[in-house]
Amino acid sequence: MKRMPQMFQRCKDDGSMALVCYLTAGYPDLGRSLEYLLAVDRAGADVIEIGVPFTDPVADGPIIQYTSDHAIRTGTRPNQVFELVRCLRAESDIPIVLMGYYNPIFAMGEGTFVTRAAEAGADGIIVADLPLEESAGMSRACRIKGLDMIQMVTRLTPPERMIIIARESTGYLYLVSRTGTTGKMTQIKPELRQLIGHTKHLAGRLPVVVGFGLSEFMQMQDLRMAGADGAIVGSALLKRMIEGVPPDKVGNYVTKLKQACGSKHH
Amino acid sequence: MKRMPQMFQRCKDDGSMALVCYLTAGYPDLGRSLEYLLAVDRAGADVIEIGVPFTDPVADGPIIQYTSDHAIRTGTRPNQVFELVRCLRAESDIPIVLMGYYNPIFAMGEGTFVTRAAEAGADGIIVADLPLEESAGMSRACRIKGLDMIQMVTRLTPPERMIIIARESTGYLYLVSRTGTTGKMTQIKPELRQLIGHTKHLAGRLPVVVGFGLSEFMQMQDLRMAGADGAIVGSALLKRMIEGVPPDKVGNYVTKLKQACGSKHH
Amino acid sequence: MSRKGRYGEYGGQYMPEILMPALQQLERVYQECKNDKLFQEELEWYHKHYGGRPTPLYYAKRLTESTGGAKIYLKREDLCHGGAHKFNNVMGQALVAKRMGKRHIIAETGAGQHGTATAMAAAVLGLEAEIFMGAEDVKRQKMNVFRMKLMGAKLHEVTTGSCTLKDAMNEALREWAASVETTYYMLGTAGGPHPYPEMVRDFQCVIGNEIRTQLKEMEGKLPDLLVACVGGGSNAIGTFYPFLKDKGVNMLGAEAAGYGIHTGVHSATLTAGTVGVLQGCKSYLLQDEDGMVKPAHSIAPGLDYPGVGPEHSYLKDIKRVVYEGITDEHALESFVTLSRQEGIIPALESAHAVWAGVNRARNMDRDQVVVITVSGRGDKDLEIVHSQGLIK
Amino acid sequence: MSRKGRYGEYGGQYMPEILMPALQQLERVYQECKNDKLFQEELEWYHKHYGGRPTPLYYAKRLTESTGGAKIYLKREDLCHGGAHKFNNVMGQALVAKRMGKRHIIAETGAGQHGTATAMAAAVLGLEAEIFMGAEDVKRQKMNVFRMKLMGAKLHEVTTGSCTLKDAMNEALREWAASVETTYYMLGTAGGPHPYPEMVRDFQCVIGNEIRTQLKEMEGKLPDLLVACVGGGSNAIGTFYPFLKDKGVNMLGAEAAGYGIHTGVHSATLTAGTVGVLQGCKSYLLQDEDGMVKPAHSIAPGLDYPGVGPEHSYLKDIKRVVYEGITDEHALESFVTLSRQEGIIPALESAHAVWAGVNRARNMDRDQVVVITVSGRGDKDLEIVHSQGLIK
Ligand SMILES: Cc1ncc(COP(=O)(O)O)c(C=O)c1O
Ligand SMILES: Cc1ncc(COP(=O)(O)O)c(C=O)c1O
Repeated sequence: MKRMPQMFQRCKDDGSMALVCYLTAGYPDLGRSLEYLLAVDRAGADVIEIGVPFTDPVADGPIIQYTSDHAIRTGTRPNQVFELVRCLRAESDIPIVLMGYYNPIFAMGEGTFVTRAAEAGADGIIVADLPLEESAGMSRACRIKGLDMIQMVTRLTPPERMIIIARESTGYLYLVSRTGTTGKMTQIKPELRQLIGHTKHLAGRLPVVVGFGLSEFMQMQDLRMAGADGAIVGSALLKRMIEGVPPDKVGNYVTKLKQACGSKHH
Repeated sequence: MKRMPQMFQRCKDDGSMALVCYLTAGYPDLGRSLEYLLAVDRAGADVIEIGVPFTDPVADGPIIQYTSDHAIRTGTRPNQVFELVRCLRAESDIPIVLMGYYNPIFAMGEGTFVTRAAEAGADGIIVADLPLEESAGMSRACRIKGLDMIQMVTRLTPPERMIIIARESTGYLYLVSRTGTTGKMTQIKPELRQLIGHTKHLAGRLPVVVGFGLSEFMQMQDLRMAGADGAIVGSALLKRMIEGVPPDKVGNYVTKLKQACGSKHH
Repeated sequence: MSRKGRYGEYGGQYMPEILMPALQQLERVYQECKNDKLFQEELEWYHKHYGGRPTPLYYAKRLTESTGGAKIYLKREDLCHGGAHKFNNVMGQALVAKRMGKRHIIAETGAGQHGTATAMAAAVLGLEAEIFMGAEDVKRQKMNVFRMKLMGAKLHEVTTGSCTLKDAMNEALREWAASVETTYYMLGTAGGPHPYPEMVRDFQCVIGNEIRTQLKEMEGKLPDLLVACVGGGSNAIGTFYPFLKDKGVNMLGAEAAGYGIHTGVHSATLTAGTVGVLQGCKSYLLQDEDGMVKPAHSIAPGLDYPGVGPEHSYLKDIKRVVYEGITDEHALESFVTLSRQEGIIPALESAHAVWAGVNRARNMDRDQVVVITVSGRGDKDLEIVHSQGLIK
Repeated sequence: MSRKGRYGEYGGQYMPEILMPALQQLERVYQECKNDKLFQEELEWYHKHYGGRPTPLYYAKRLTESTGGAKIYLKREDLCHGGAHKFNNVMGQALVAKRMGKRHIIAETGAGQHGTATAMAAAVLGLEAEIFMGAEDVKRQKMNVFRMKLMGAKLHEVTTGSCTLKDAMNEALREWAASVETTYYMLGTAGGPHPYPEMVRDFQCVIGNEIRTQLKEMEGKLPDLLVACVGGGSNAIGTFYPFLKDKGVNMLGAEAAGYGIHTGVHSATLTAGTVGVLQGCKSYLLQDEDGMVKPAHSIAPGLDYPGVGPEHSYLKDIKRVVYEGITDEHALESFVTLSRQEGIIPALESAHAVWAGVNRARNMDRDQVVVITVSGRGDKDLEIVHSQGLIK
């Protein structure tokens, strides 16, 4: 069995929710980026999403934009990201998902990009600006190489569309938990609880992972209660990195988050 | 006989050309203005033109504009000008001509202005912005009070118009010697010599006085040779006053100019 | 008009003799132009293809609704090429100059509006323009100076007197006197000596003529009230003149009351001035009892002039037009209101008319129509309004 | 168009899922508007009465004579209300927003042109506008910021990234994602995700449609060459589109070659770019081999963008339109030439088209006709040109 379903199965067995940690590749530089990734992995993350920096990340908030710009300036391009994946893969068996924008993929060629990602040891790909209508090519390339092509849905996605997207998505379904973009916090409100239930229902057996704006421990518990299969934390980690918090301390924070996800080990 | 024709007769007898001196009333102030007028009179001027300051002297050059603005600021209004005339008249029998713009006259009323000018002892009036077409009222008022209403002609005035203007003008005919306005020097060119001859011819018995931009002694002699009955000097005197040249020195300059006009006394 | 170049007692040709032949020549040539179909066609061609005429007559729905009275229409002279009604005048006069064979045009300018318009008209006809501008104004109006130079005009910086408009005008008249045979003097408003008031009025009448046609089409009737701002009076006379004979059409000229008439700091010539003679014509003007001309003030550079065109003096005396002073403050208020409610930033000059017009419209019936001439656009005034600190 | 929202391989809807329902709604409503006579009539009303349309097609006699070749006509979008063709787009979109019941409009702006146009359209329809503008641009473009505020728009100063256009656009898209149900996103050019390129093109086609009618009247024929500048490409597509099927009509798009294509400092997307995906659509763009978008440069603020509308990429590939890079230096030269010879100060953007058009006209026959679209007026660019020190 592949790493992704295994991981979800393990969490299920645990009675916990998967913790998905997002870090921008190459921030603050390639070497330290790897240190942070390893620390997050060791601290208990269940999935690692590695952000592929792009000059114009329209779907991301200021924190991810800042780290992306920084990483680009210090030379992080897709090939460097693959190298990072390779290094992480050498140390760990955690599911690795690349998250980025379409233009660098298009520039390299969808096939080449997916092949290299797979060879480096990635398990899946998310493309923030590639909605259903534009993702046929990437889906096919991923299928050929055995990578998950993870799609997104939001509270504005109509039910019929959500069913189709869930059918197209593999690995998990990425549920954007608020109307805005990444990086801003939000309270878990009754509507979100309903949204998760509704999405779970339409997604069938595909795990539903909730993202955008999460950082509070309380939120994790609420999400688990609402039935989410996973929660994504990104800006909250990057914010600490920007503030200079070292890898082990970021790891501690991840451990606590994972505990809030209901890990048996807490 | 009146002062003006007497003066021209005297010059004729002398074999000289009349020297008309223009000073702005009230420059640098009312008291000193009188001192300069008396000095110029004593130095040999044949006619004194007293400029009535106006805020918008469109027909005058920068020097006269400067002295007018200054005089207005120090309180020189038409009534003060009349007072100045009265003081000068008390000391001298020289023909006095008021030269100004129409608006202050209009403000006082043409009749009142002319009456007061006459009472103060003036002999004539020139209004720089009152062409033939607009001067009927002033002409009438002057005629009633026995003042000369002196009109202007220029090298652009067509012959028929010049004949009419000369007929309307009394005292003398003011020939603008160049196309521009007062205050700039010019060489006496052959065309000016022709213009003077032409004007003399059309003016009949009325004396022709040439003005605007004169200051060189050579010019005076040339004008006399060309047949002019008089020459007007204004900006050249005011320029010296602005430079701080005292009344007696300005007087010396006037004396030299009069000599250049061909006075027997040189 | 009682006699040539007169409007009642107003008007005339109070100019130095040296300029009289030029004025008479201009009068003659202009009369020819007026009656020459080819001239009129050429002017119309430039109106349509170069100037953007006809300018729209715009029903200002939101302004009307927020006012709650008569329907308010705006005559959009702000859409003329160059940004103001000045276009109508300079284009007409430049064609007259060309016909006279005078390739050198001079003009005075204060804030630079008439100067840039003159430079533009000279450029398109291939004439030379020389703009007289006071050194103080040159300093204050850098961008307008640049605009003129860009369009090939020569700048003549005037350093006499107060180094502002009045001195620039004196200097320009001197220059005209010095080169009158080859030079055309382009006057900027319906003032000065005959034939300028008549000629400029005729060239501006395109405003009123268009209003008549356009309103007929839209409302099927004549306006109940016409409103325009009055500096020298050219856009106002152009708006009013074609309707003078229409008894039912009321007219309102908005002058600049500056800080308020009672303060004495204003440009409300007709409302608060007395009759006199300035720069070529008899008319109302701001002067003291000795006939000395008083400085004018308005927040609108184009209204900041102590005189006014003679025909307005006549229309005031015969009560055909009512003139009203609008303060700087009210003009600013309308500047903001029109920008906000209609997305039209009016010239500060025009904002005077807007205030006056809206104020009247408020007390009129809903089936009545007020037409306000927006003489120009306000881009030129942004710095002035900005410095007032109204908008943070 | 091979499939919905596609021009050959170009176009598409490369947007986050969160915005897809809004784009689909927009697409639906826009199709309704397109076929709704009442909508089209209302738009036409605003064109005519508010915007000053039709804008003139002006035969530039002096420019033609000094060039010595084809007859040069200028399409005068500089006379539109607001001073540029932007009017056509914002007015159309604002009416669409109103129809959708969205009273809150957001827009990004760089130098402030699209921001002020948006503020204007919002003002006249009584909608709220919120303009996203980089903090650096806010500092550089004080007067445009003031203009927007004056017309009641809210300024959203963006302090992320380089604090310029790109960051403003990112932030505006974020804001749109956060409030998409109540907010209308007003895109400034014929780019971005479907249906924007199609919708903006349709709104700008009034330019080409008017050229067709006007030239027919004046010359009795179609133009031999159409020329327009290409930033995002809206004024150019509006000029070209109505003639695409007319074989004899050649078309030339003038891009910004900045310091020169060889220097790499330019915005010549079509001439020197490669295919990629940026801000919603597939098109040519300036990028490195890793797909990172490169900064653009042009002396013309409105051309300073690394992408271009997708339809132009298609028209380039099928060779229906030729695209050419014009340097800053040549644009400046035409800026001065047109000002001097015709009294028309063009926008720096438009000056690119003027240079390209005049250059072609020189080698064409005297009975041929070149139409150059003057997309806007140059008053906004005076400071930039002034700082170049060309005119003393
Ligand atoms: C926009 C605008 N409106 C009005 C005026 C006032 O002139 P007039 O009263 O001659 O129309 C000016 C003068 O510069 C102006 O620029
Ligand atoms: C006057 C002017 N022309 C052209 C452009 C370029 O835009 P587009 O290529 O979409 O017409 C702009 C953009 O701001 C502009 O302001």
